[in-house]
Amino acid sequence: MFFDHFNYWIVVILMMIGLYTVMSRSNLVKKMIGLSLFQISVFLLYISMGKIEGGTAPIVSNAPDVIYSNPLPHVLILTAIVVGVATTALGLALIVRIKEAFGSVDEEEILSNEDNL
Amino acid sequence: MPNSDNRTYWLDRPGNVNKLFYGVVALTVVLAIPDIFALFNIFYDKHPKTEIEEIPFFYGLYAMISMLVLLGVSNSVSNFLKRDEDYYD
Amino acid sequence: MIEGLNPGIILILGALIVPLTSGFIRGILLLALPVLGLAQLIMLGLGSWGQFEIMGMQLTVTHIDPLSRVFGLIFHVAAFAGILYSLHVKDTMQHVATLIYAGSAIGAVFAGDLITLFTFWEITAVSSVFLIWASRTERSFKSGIRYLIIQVTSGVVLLGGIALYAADTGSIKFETMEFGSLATWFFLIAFGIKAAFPLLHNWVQDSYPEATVTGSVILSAFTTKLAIYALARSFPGTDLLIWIGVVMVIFPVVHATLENDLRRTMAYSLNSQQGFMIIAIGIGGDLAINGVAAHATISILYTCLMFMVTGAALYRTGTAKITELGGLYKSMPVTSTFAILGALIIIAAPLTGAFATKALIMSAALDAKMVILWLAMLFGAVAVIDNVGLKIPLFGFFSKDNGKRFQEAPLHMLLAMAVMAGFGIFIGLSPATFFALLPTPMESHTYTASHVVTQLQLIAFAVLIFALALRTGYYPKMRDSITLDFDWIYRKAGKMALTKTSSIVANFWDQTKGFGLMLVGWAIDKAEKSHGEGQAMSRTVSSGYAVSVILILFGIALVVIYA
Amino acid sequence: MTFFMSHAPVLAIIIPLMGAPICALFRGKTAPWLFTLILSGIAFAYSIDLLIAVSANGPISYEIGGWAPPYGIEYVADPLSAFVMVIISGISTGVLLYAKDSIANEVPTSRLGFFFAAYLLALTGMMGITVTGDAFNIFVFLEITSLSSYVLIAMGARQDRRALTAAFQYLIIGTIGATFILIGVGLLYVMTGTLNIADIADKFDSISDTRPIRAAVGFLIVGIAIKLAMFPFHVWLPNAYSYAPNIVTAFFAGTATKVSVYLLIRFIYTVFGADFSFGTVYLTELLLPLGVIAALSMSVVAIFQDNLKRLLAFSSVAQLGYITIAIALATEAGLTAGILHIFNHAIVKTGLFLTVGAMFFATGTTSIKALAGVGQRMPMTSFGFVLGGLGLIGIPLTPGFISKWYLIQAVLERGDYIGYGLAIAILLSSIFAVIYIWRVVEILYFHPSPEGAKGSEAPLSLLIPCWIFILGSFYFGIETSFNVGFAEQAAQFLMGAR
Repeated sequence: MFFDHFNYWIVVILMMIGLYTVMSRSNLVKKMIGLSLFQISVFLLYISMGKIEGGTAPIVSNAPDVIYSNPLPHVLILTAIVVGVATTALGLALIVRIKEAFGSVDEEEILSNEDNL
Repeated sequence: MPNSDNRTYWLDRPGNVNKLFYGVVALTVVLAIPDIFALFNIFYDKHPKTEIEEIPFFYGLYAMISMLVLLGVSNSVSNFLKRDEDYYD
Repeated sequence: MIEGLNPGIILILGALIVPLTSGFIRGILLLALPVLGLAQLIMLGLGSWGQFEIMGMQLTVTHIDPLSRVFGLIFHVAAFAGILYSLHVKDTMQHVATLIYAGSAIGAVFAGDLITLFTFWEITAVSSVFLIWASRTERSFKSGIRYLIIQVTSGVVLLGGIALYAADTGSIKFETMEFGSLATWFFLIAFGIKAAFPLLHNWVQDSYPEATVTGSVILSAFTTKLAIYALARSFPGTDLLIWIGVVMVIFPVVHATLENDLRRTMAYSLNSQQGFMIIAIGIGGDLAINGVAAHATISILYTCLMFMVTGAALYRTGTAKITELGGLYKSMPVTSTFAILGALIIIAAPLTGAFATKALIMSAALDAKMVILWLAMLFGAVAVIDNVGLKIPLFGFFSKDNGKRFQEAPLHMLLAMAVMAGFGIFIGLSPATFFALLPTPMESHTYTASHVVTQLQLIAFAVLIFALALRTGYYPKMRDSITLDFDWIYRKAGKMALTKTSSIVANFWDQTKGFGLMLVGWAIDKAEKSHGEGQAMSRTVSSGYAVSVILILFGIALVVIYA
Repeated sequence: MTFFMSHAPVLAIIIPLMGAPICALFRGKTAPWLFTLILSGIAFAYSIDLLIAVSANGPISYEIGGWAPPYGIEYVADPLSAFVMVIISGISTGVLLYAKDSIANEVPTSRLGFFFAAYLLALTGMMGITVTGDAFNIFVFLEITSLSSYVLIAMGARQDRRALTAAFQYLIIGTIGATFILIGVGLLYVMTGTLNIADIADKFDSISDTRPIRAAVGFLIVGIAIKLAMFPFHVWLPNAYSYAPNIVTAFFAGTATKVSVYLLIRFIYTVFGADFSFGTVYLTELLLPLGVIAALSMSVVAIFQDNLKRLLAFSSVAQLGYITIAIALATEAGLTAGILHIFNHAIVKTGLFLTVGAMFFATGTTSIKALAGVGQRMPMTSFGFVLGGLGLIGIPLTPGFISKWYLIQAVLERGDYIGYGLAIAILLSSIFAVIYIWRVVEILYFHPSPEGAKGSEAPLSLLIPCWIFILGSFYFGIETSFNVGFAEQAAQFLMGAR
């Protein structure tokens, strides 16, 4: 059971690690890392779906009866990866600005700071 | 023109308020006369719509009773209901 | 004139121009608008206009039939006189509010469907509150808030009724309805609030005296009579209304007797007079509905007139309390004359309008063989002789001189009084002319010997007792105080220690109310603790916390979806 | 002209998309703004053309690059998406009319080019979400919108540094939401082998009873609910709206959450189908309580707010509660009410935020206490706010009344106690709305201005667009054939689709 679908289990585990990091860490940089992990787990999910057992890379060849893996999810996930990179970059840029404005990258500290505004 | 008016008004003269009162009494007596006529069915016809109107002086009596009830009730509840002007504030 | 334009809209639109004018021009504009409206009303004649469909419902913006025409006519007269009376006011807000208020009341009268009615209904509520706030005192502000809450509640209930009624019948026509369904109960409560049904009445006595001098004149003319119209239109012949009306006639008179403030006395008396009309609506039938329309007209005339004279006294002396007024007839002879005229109308003396109109309602009751009812109304008629007919002129204007002298009321106020008094007496002199306007044509025998004699008897004997009570000191002493009323329940409950005379019922009431207040207080407290600034529901939470909430909800969603 | 017309669905998206990088090159105060306004106006014109065409001839399908669906990406303009496109581009254009002075006051001139580039991208994304017929494309456009909106919100940092944390928090939560949607789309793809929405919908019934589909439904609903700021997923919204520049708030209040509502309707009614959504997986039972709690609880929160923008933001969450209720009713009447409220709330709330923006422009604050006496100092703006507030409460002659009327009719149509309960909850929430609007009005009008208070009437360049929205809202509250007509058409189309 586990080993049959171990790729999906890895997706789930990675996702949990990512979400847990977002939830539990108050350091904004760590939060961003958690978020990236969460997104990456979804990339893996897509890539896993495209794989067909025994299938080769989807490159046109002249050999008959070749089984190809489905290339579409892989293409899709390229887009998602770009989005993920953009999100991470934007998030990190915001963290830099937050550090400048609040003097901290710790969310708890910033929130207690805000209350005193 | 506050406080500059020293004219004496008719009502201010002593006795005139009494005259007014006796005028009212006289008026009531005059207005009772038609009912007396009506008792003997002369000169004036009441054409009542209900039996109760056939009682002599019904309207006068009822007015008096009503007023007495109203004033009596008012007097009796007055102490209970009256409060200072700023009671609610 | 635009074909079929609801006359009320002329006033409302005109109100929007008022802020752009000033001085003399403004005066002309203000007076011209009701005249224009009246001209529009007369030119339209009877019929329906402005029908269009919206959201699948048939609206009729203007619907004039004989019943609505009577109310529309008197509303225009009252608007004209009220504006004339308030010409000296420099406050733009009051003028605008007056016009919008009067216009929306007129608009509501000519509403052919419930949605239009509701719209104007709410505009009257919102615009009229500004007449109360215009006093610009702390008291009037609070009173205005209470007024607004009650009036808006009436509108909300009306809307609820409309929604149910539309769902029940598929119609939103404003017409005679069979009383009984849940929707009609909603309507009854909504109309009842504005008509000042017993226990729903306190907003009248609470707010009218807090309004400005001119504001109370204008307020007295429209809101309650609009409700009378709405009831007469929708529920004629509903027995329940008879009993509500009886309580309404009798209940306020004691308060009116005890009250020290002239304007509040008027407010109570107005309430009692409303009762006559409610009874007549309950009786139903052509004669009674004629009586409602006729008496509402006269009632507007004399109520406005009395608010005008008491207002003039207030305007000149700064007080409307009996204990502080004295010998006013010496300073303000003309106003005092109008006070007497108004009193004569209100006590239904022969040759005045009320003599003709009250008789319609009384004989409708007798025709229906309701003797007890008739006696109750007769009691109300005697009470009004005491409360308004005698108390206001005598105590307000002819009381013992306290040496203070003031100016006579301004000319435009006197003219306004003359308009009201003139109509009131004209109708009394020539009732047939007026009766021709009523919903159903009828023969009138106003001046029969017996009617004149009995009415005079009623008045004279009441005066006699009044005079005797004064001489013997039996008449309740006027004190600088207020009289508790049912609003005590919602303005004071829980704070007052119960006297030993108060019964277990009152005790129970108090506890229930106290519990209710505690519950409300608790709810507000809880709401503030949980929803207030910086509390759980509105706090800026950390994103980690937010994500946990999301995941928990996701879990719940999955459970639901897999269920 | 035929070229432009026949490519209308894609041109409405491409024009602002292509304009964005160009806009980033512009400098100065006027150029980027004018450029953005023109592009947004063009998109608006195309949307109206589309709506007219769709309403006359039925849905329009457009194949990107000539690749036929289901392999190519298809853009579909049906009554619902065309209607929402008109709302989005219309609000955007209206807000831009107002934007010039307002934004110059809040964002450094050197950044204006970038600001408007991000604005155009946000517009592109939202228009794209509505018009695309491809499930994965939705995700892409969603992220375009989201990323640009994080940037736009963070632009408020010069006024209040908390804009940064608000943007960051929105980024975290928004990314999770978008990723949830991505997972849901992936699962749908696995089960159906297609990404075309119409195609998925066709094949949906045959595989609807499988576990991945149920998981997909869960991920999609929760993901959309996050972007929609449905209670209790709304935590990002109040801060984001409060600290963003005023025109951004006005723009998003009218559009961003509305696009998510569109997505919710699209997935529930078109992809899953009403039978599956409400019969098989009980979405009514899930969404209805959330909607009711939002309408009540968030209105109460709004009562206690000290910041006017925050108050309106919470009010938005409450109003979204109404829409949630309407959608969850699973009837045509409910759906009509929901779609109608998308339009009506958009125009009213944008108008309100614009008046608040004008107050901020003149006084430099949106704290309610500090705005005391503004009624005297800025009569036109304040009166606009009052009229907008009436619309929010739902006084007749305002659009708020129209949608509330439809909503109450729709809940009463249920005919059971839940229906009556919902009607009471809606009325109760309206009363709360009276209270929170009244609280503001009272302070604006009846409290004296603080000593040495700044501010006189806002300039006409701000006032006129405000009043366009306010008067427009009254227009649509009285002459309802446009909004009610198209909402009904869209609802009929969606209910008839399956």
